[in-house]
Amino acid sequence: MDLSRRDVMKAQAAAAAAAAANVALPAQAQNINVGDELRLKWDKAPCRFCGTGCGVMVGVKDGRVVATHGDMRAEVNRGLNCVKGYFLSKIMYGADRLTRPLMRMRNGRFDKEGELQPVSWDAAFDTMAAHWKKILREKGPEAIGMFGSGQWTMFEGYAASKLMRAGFRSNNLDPNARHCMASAAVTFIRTFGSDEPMGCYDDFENADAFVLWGSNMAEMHPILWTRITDRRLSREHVRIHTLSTYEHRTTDLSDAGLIFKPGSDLAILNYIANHIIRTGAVNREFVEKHVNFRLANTDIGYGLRPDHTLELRAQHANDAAVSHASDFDAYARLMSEYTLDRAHELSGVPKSQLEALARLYADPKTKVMSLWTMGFNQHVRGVWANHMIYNIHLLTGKISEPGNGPFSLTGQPSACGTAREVGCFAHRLPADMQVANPDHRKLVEEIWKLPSGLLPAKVGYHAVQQDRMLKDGKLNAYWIMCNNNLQTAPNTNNETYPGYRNPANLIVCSDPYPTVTAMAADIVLPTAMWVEKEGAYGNAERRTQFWRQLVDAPGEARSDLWQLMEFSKRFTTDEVWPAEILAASPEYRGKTLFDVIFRNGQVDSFPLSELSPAHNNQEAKHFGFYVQKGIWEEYIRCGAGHGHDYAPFDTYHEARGLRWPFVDGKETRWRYREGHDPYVEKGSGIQFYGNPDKRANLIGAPYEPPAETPDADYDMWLVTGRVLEHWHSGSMTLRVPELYKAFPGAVLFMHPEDAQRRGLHRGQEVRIVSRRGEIRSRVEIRGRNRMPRGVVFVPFFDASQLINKVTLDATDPISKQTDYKKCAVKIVALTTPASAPRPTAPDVRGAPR
Amino acid sequence: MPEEFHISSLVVHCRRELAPSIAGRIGEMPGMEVHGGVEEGKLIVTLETVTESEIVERLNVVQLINGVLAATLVFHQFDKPAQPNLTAGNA
Amino acid sequence: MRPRLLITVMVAACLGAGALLAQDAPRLRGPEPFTQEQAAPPMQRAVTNDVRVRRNYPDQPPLIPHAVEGYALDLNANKCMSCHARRFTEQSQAPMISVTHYQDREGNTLGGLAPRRYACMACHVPQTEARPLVENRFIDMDVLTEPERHPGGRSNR
Amino acid sequence: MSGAETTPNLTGGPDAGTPRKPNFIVRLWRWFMGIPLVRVALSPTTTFSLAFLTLGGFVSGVIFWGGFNTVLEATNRTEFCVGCHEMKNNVFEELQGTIHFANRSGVRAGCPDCHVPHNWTDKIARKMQASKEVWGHIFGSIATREDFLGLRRHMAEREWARMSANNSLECRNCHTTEAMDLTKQNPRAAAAHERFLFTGDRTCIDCHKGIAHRLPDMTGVPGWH
Repeated sequence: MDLSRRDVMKAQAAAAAAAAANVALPAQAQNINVGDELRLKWDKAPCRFCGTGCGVMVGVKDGRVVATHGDMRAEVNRGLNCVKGYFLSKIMYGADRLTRPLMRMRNGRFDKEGELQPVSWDAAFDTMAAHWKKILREKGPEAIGMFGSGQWTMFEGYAASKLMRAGFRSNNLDPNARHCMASAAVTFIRTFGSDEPMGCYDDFENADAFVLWGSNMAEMHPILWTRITDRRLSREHVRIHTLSTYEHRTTDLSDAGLIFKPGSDLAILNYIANHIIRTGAVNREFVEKHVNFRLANTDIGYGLRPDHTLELRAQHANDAAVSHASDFDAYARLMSEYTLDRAHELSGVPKSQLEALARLYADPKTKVMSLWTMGFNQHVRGVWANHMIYNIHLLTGKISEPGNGPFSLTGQPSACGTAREVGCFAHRLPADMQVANPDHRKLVEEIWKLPSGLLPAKVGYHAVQQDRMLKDGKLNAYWIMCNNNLQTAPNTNNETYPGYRNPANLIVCSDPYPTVTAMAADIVLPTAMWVEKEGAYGNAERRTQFWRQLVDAPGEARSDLWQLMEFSKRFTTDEVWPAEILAASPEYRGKTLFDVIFRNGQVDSFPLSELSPAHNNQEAKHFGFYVQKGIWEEYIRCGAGHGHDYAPFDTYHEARGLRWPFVDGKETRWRYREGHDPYVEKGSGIQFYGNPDKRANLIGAPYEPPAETPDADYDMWLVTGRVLEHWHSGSMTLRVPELYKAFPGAVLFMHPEDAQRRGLHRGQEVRIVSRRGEIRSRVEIRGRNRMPRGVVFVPFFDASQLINKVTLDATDPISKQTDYKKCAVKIVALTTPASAPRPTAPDVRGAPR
Repeated sequence: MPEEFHISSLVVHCRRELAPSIAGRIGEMPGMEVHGGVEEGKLIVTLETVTESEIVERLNVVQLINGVLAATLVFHQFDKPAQPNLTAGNA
Repeated sequence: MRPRLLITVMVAACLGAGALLAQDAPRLRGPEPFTQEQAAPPMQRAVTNDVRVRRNYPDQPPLIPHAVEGYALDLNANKCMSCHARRFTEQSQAPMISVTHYQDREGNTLGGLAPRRYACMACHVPQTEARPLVENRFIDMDVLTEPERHPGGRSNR
Repeated sequence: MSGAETTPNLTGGPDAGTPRKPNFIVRLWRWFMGIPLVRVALSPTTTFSLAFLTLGGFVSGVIFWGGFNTVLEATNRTEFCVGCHEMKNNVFEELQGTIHFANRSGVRAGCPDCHVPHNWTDKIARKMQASKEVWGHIFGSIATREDFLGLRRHMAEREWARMSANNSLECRNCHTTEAMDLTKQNPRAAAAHERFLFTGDRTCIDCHKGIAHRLPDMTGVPGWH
């Protein structure tokens, strides 16, 4: 036995417990004489990956992260992490981290056709600024664009929004969250007038039944899944129903797995509404007091390019978002078409399963929590699907109370905090305000201390539109931050890549690693990640979590916040703002964008003395003021007093996250419910106060088919998505050896009979071909996903199998979110034997006997 | 079977006024050490045992001490003596 | 092709030589150019050697060194527990689930596996024989705390 | 029997599900009547000599025996088993994702390999038991997936008991203890085989449950948590 090894372990054990209990261990109280060199410095941080928002403890030694574990004090996860979270320690240390800016050069100067070569920050920024100015001069602000991220810290998203909208006067700012939860965000606003869920994770411990709509939580939200399985396995009466287009780890642990044909979830949702109406389960009192009935425009197209046949043919492609006031009877008539027979026919789900599910919702004594993520959101009728689940909860009044409610899960760590709350969408401002609303713009101009009329009113290009405009040459200066869109956008060969290489465009990509997107960009900026900077994320349950900078970024890598602020110094108001605005407000003349956006007397109002003495803060030390605190205190004024209140900056560095609205020192767990939400007036019970009449909008819509359906030529449904071990495009997780080796490459999951009918074997190389393009992959007929006949699944993390060359760029016409779950493909063997007869029916024979 | 050793740590929440005496009692148990937290009523305790089941047994014993509100296991690691460097986890 | 080679060389030069195997680059960064067709890498065999892998830090969940294909992990059965549950470890000689697994969300110690820990493979994953695409320069805390025991210093390659 | 039944696929739309096949007895009868020898044997006779009749009796005995065995063999094939939707949609669907269906060397175990004893008397006994399955099929005991799941534990227990009793005979038709090379097994498997299998302490099915189909609720099954 090695004594000192034992001592080290003991010291670690004691330190871990002390960190968990928040107890400082005085040196003299340590019985173990290990010396300072063995001690780790522990700090809290939220996990870098999904929208669950687990708390982790990060152990630092000599400026390196050497250990991480689940934070026992974090309410979300109470000490647990998923396998990705447990390996957070290693995500920053891939050997190919970018440490210097790279620029395409030829003969010593920038050339779009040149090779990526290391340059200085100044050279990179000068080239960018020259191009930005040229485009602004020649084409105006609408040719400037930025593609941001639900993984930006809230500070970064806020800085980007200010720089784009107030600095360059362009709303062409959209986050990758557009691909992720735009349908949920849009429908929250349409229904409740306020984005994000009314409930919270505490619902998990209070519900009697969980219904998962197209969500594979066991792999995609593993820690929330532990809270569901905990409830299911420790309470006899609890049930889980999971709807999906194939079987997976979540259906394995569900009481019922309802496998439906892609797109038919709409029919099932309406059948349930019909069942509730028909069996008299409507909560009349609730509906009369709190609900408005509306009907949506139908036949709304598929968000494709306007000259596409499907768009020309659609009646309401141009006014898809419009709905009309209606009443209960008209809604009930529409729903009455969705009988059990019709729902069964469209979905293929056994009637017994459909009825059992409908009864669950209809039973007033069963508290139901509905959960969904990409199954609903990445859907050409994603907004409708979101409406339909709210409709069911509103009809029965099962909403905004412990254990009862619809809950939209999110995929990115700050899709809620940054993309939605801070307002990084092409149509949004902070705190649910809209760029198209003059009152909202005016309020924001006042808070931001900007000249009146400066903020642009025109809604900018959304994500998919940005790619189309880059290709068409209408968007020419483009900055991609904190995402890998060339791997994750739809139909990339035809709609994304051409825009990046369009000679008229300058493409800049900020990333910690050389991703697919970075390698196709013209300028690549090395970026600090996760605990290399001070940050804030907002998770799916409205919980805002802060962390400190715990280590320094390698080489010249800098945070997105630093990059945005530093870049703003290169522009003066005279160069970018219209003359008439400057004439009306001459005091802004001659100032840089940095001066008017960041050194505006607010963002720069906290001195360095307020920094934590135990932590570095690269941005603060560089700019001379506590940037993050200044941004926070300015930002929270946007939502204060109208349902979006946050706590002061320093509070978040102490707490394990707090759920907004945060009023009178208390967080809010269930919004709109008297007794839980301070904004609800006494005696009213429930108020959906996001809307002026304080009622929720129940918007009825029919079933409409997907944009593309398998036919004789392309005979299989393609569904894309994630796997447990890798997060999104894999740029972090593929660089952790353990995670890489656990799931080293994408595979094509298919039914054994579909494989056999095509003469394919497990492991064989195949082409996955759609009308857009094709990739090569390998057949998997076993494993974690069990496909029904006619449906295949391919994850998108693998840069060597870019499945998004195959997917369709159809979007929900209202939310503009891409449908990555439904398109038609065919699967063919890479090598076809010359004369081998192809069996028409699968061969089921056993061994020759 | 080669002998293993297990090192674990607990946070023992206890009534503040009883914390010093509880810390004393725990400190007398074989293989257990109190590292701090007496003032806060949250004792930081490490535990060395030969088997895993012993950890559970000790935990149960601690939980039964008068004045202990909860004993929560935070950390657990085991090793074998004179273990050679096995395959490194990181490539 | 000249540009491809050049890019590879230059990128390698500026990112740290030898960090990335050139032939594996497309697997992290996509094909060059983007539109080029790429062969699908072969599927990898599972590691089934039963050799415990050292953890990177104490709180890392141990990796699974054996095959788990077809293991039941559903409402009916949990195959993992038929070897790793305390009462079966004597006959299976498998490591017992860590004692942390006996505690529920509230911190109570239970008589068996806590329900929240039922889905074993959310944290413990098996490995394949795939060779990492890129070196990871994470440094084990032991190297930092006991440098003299690790000749070669910090280059934990 | 109408002609429509022989071309069921023309009428069934894509959503109509699998077309209903004629039931087992009808199929068997049709097949039997389709054999030319059987048709000859059943045609009316004139007068024959005693010797011819004796010889004929012998010959027809051989033919009957051959026919019986042919029927037996015909019903002893995976194609036959999965002719019934109960088998195809439940147990066979699950078998397809396992190593007994597709593997390195391409040796496949079909239904009878594991579920029908190979020696004659046991086989006949199993076939007689199987008549109960035919009964169940005709009367629709397992019409839906839920019916199947409800009976899964019962059916699994019967198979476990049978294999326990015959010392996992069907496993051993392919996997014999004598032919095992421990160095080719991973250490964990080798140790377990050495300790439990070679000593006769356990038989295959004791540890290898649920290898070809998914498991029923394992509450109370020895060796399961």
